[in-house]
Amino acid sequence: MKDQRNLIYAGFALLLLLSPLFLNRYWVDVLNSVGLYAILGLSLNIIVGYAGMFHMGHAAFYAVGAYTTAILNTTYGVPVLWAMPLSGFLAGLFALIVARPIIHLRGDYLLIVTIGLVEIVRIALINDVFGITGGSNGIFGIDRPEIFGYRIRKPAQFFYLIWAFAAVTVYLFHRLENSRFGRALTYLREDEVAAEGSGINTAHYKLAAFVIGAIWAGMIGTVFAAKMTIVSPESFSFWESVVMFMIVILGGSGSIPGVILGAFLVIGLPELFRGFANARMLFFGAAMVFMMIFRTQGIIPPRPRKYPIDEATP
Amino acid sequence: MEQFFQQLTNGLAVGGIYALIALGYTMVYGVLKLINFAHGDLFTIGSYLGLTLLTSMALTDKLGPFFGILLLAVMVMILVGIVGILLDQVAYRPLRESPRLSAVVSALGASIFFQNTIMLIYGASFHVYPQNILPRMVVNVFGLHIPMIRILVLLASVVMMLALYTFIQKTTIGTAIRAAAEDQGAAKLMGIDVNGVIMIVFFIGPALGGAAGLMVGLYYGQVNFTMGWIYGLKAFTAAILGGIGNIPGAMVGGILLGVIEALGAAYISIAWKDAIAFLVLILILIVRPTGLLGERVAEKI
Amino acid sequence: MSSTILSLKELTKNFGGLTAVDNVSFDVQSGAVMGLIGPNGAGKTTVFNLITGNYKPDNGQILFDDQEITGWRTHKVVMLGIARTFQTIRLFQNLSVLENVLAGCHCRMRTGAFRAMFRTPAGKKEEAHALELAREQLEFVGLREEAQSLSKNLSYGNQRLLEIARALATGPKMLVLDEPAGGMNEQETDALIDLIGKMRERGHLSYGNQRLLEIARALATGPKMLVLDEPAGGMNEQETDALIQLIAKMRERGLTIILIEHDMGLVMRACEHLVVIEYGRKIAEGNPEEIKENPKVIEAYLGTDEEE
Amino acid sequence: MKKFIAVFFPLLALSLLLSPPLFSAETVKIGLMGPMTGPWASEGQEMKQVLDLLAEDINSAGGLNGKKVEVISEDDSGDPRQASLAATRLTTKGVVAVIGTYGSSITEATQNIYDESEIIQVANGSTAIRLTEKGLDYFFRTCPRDDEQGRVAANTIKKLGHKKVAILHDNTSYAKGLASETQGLLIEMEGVEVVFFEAITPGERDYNAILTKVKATSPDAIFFTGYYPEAGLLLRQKTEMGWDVPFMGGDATNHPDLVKIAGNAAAKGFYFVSAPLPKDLDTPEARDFVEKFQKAYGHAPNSIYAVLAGDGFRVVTEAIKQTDSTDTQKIADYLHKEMEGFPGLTGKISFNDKGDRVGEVYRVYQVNENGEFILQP
Repeated sequence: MKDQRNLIYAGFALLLLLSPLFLNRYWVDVLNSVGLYAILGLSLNIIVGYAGMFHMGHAAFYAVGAYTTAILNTTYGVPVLWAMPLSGFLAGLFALIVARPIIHLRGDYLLIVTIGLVEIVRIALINDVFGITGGSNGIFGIDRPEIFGYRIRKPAQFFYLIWAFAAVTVYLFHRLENSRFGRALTYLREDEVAAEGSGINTAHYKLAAFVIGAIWAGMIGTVFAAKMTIVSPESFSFWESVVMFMIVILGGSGSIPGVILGAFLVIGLPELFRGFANARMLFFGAAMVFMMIFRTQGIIPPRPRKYPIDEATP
Repeated sequence: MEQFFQQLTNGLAVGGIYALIALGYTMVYGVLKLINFAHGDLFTIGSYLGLTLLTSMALTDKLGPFFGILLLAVMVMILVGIVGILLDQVAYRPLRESPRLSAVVSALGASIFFQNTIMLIYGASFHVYPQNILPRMVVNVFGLHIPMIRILVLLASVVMMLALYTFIQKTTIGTAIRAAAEDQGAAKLMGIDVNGVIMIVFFIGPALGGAAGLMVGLYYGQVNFTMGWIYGLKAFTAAILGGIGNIPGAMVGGILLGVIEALGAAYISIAWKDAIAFLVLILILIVRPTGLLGERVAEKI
Repeated sequence: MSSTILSLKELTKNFGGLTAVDNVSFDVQSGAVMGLIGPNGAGKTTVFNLITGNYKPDNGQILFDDQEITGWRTHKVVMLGIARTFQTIRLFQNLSVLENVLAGCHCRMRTGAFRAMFRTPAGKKEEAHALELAREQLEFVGLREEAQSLSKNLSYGNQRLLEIARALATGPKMLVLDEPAGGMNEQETDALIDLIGKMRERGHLSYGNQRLLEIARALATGPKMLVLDEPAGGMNEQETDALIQLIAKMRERGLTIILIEHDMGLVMRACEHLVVIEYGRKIAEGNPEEIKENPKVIEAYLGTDEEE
Repeated sequence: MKKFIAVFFPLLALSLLLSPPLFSAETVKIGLMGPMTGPWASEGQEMKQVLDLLAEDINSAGGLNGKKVEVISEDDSGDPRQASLAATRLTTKGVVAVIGTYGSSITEATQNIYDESEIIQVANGSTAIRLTEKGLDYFFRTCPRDDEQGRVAANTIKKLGHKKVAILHDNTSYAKGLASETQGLLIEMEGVEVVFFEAITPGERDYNAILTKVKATSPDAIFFTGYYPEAGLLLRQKTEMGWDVPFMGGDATNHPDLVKIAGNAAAKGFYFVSAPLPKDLDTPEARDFVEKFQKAYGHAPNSIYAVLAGDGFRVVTEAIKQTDSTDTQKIADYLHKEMEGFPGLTGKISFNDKGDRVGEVYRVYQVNENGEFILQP
């Protein structure tokens, strides 16, 4: 069973890798969007999926990263990809500062506070906070990224940039999931009191989950800014956070392949439904409900962690 | 000072409507621990149904404004209540035993579905309630200008909230709802038909939301298919502010949110009004992590 | 000779108007097995929660290993060497037995997010060591065979099943169950409701084994002192015997043990020192023989117990 | 999983089935990018109605240079990311030109995509100045720029003799741009003072708190640069407060629903600046269009931006006709240099080198007691 799954994943990866060769520009660009949201979903998955915290404000961290890149590039002429570490860092720092006082809130109370967070960030961006965000115009004229003097502008070129980032993310997060750190988050999700009673510093891990998720969202903000060449508050609304949230839960909370599939469905389906014209979102909404009903745990729920076989077991 | 009181009445009118919608969130949450993100769209459905019934049946012409609107409200509430029950049966019931967030995503899907259904049926443009159904009087007290209709809206909200509160506290069904909210398992053992209770809750909550939709239509005159999203979010905020699952909390939270918004706009900044409201919410939750009237359950260890 | 490892000084805790723990002081000697007993609601569990940092005392001091730990966060208390089990079972229900034990290893490990992502040699070595340690603990309590099963598949008290089965065996048209959920927590009550509804399959491990697993997890933290809250609750006779042996074995490892228990047989057999509290106050202290004869205790607690 | 597949794949198949089939090469394809869903769906849907009507018109008269015109529309949902996908999709469909879209930041997210694919883009509701300051050769717009409208608005305020003006916008890119332009110009004028300048939150229902605050500054006119739904509510609630201060709006308030929302009584006397409505243009094209639209859809066109999209379509088809070519460079050149005073549905149309529409476009309208929009002399 396990080998079969891995075979499917490998085949899927290969198909994805080759897809720019036989898809047109539009579908490649759809895959780019899917890729961006897959990474966003994976970063949110650390907070929602592993640690089990109700967080519906991830777009706030994404926005910090995208705007950092936009400001660094347009005002200080920093090459786009060089801005990535700082974007990630600032998003992480922002998460550290804002999450600290609210981290002890439980369940739905945390949910509304994170919604409030993303709304406050959006309103701040619209109102041109500190005079650096360009208000509702946003910031425009961001450079395309350059790798070794090679300028990335076509969808197919972005495809490889985005999915390479996704691959690195999957690799690192898979390791994170199967480590002491990943386990600590799982214990936290299962039973906070028992986790604390087993010697796990729950407050620390909650905060760490937020910070790592935010760092990744911030870095992907860089890629988004470079791809769109404009960042504006519309792109970081509460609805964006909801989309990321749906990706995680629909695909399978806590499951890396699940989240990636979730991104394909949540981002891809509205594109597939373009044939329905004005009714496309109606079909999308109905599809969300039905998929959730049929796969109540998410489409690919996480599998238990594997440990080396115990030689004492017969 | 006069401006302060004027703003206070502005905030109360808005808050009354938030409170009415917040009740729907809080009732459903109380029993199912589910945030019904489609609740805002049920509110929109209420305002559209109200418009259709109002214009097609000409009730106010036949029965006069008071009884006409009363009958209209009853019809809208029943219809939206039925939609609520259907919503629960289709989108939530299969998810009772699943992780809580699965139902949240189903609710979001249902919200998208409702919103676009309304758009396809009624069209994307704004719809307008007929004017002058209600008397356009302005009451002048102590130098304040208060349109009569605002007093009526607030009054109607308060009456409905009190009726609900009495229903929940004094009747057998109300007791069953409270029991199911407290502990579903124990309620089952006591012979309470929990599924029946859930159906009642999914009737009353949406019915109140529908009534709020009708009131918004009558009061502000203008409805469109996306309005439920903003009202829904505000009402959810209000429900949390008061302590979700707590019925008086939803009322207090709604009114308070309306007042905070009005005063925030008046004395700090209009453009930052919503951010101020959220900031106040966050500060309140930092101090009182389960809302203003929410129970502070020390976890039993 | 034996030194004091834990010392409670004038500990007081209020919940609203209720004083759950009222000015309680006692010492625990290193290497001892001590029982904390008292009627229901006397405040035993609250004393434990104060020791382990789940609650902060309103007054008084807790010293462990000559260090003041009053008001410390639980994980720090655990780090320092006090591990606990819970009156209401709190396992990570959806994780495997092995992973439950690994939770206990957590505080003796150092791998953080960075080391995990880049899987450094040090991290790998530590992980292997932790797995070995976890398996050792499972071996110790006799659960090694169950390492891979999910902990939620461990069944609830066999006693209660038997009671219901016996009632069913009479072929009734109606079943009247008197307080079948007495002493059960929410999870157990939920399960019981399901059970009454379904009357069907049983799990693999008994309730007693769930208890043992919890103890294994606690042991994995490498504690100097173990705090057990009703370890024999819901256990059958054999399981209780096994527990007594286990307590003795743990003591041989140099552990100090405090336990809350209603099972007087177990308390008398396993403990060498007892503290009795009632209404939040300490009413007696001494060895089992002394306690048995203490009139206050008989009045408050044992008296009613022995009338059975 | 099986159940999921059972649901998912039929859906997929259905959606592919409903996708438009590939067209033959014997058509001229013109794209339309607009918000068909989301909060601005009514605008996008009417844009499509206008273009469908105009294309049918051309086709029934023998087509464009003997070829049929095909309108391919894509939904941008009023969201930059979805807009960029819609734009990329259009570039794969062999369109010569794209009309749209509504909203400056949405348009901006697609400008590079069209430019890199050498496709003409004619925006209809994107008034931000910067869009045409980038030197893009294929970008045009039929709507005037914010600075143009700001100038007309400021002059009108001055002419009406208002001394203390309150300016309200809704923090959208368009409304804020117009508000700042107007404010800048008013400050320079003598004897006019801007006593209030702030943003409301669009999409709400209750603006009493804002109006109460504005009233405290006792302005003698309010200029609101946002959209008609909010303008209608502001008018209505202002009247309910018993406050009869003169009220003026920008071209986003040019929509019949404004009067429906506000009510005739409250809307009476409301001024707005806008490109002229087709009904007010005494040209055969405009008369013809209004008549046909009325016949096809049962009402006059509601949105001025939909009509501007129609103008975008008409200038593109005119250029194709005149150059007898679908070469985008030739079309762009024609639009830049040769098109002069083309009779549009919103007045005469010419473009400058930047792709901006030139000439005096804006007019001043006032609402009369029957709720009709009356062109002011």
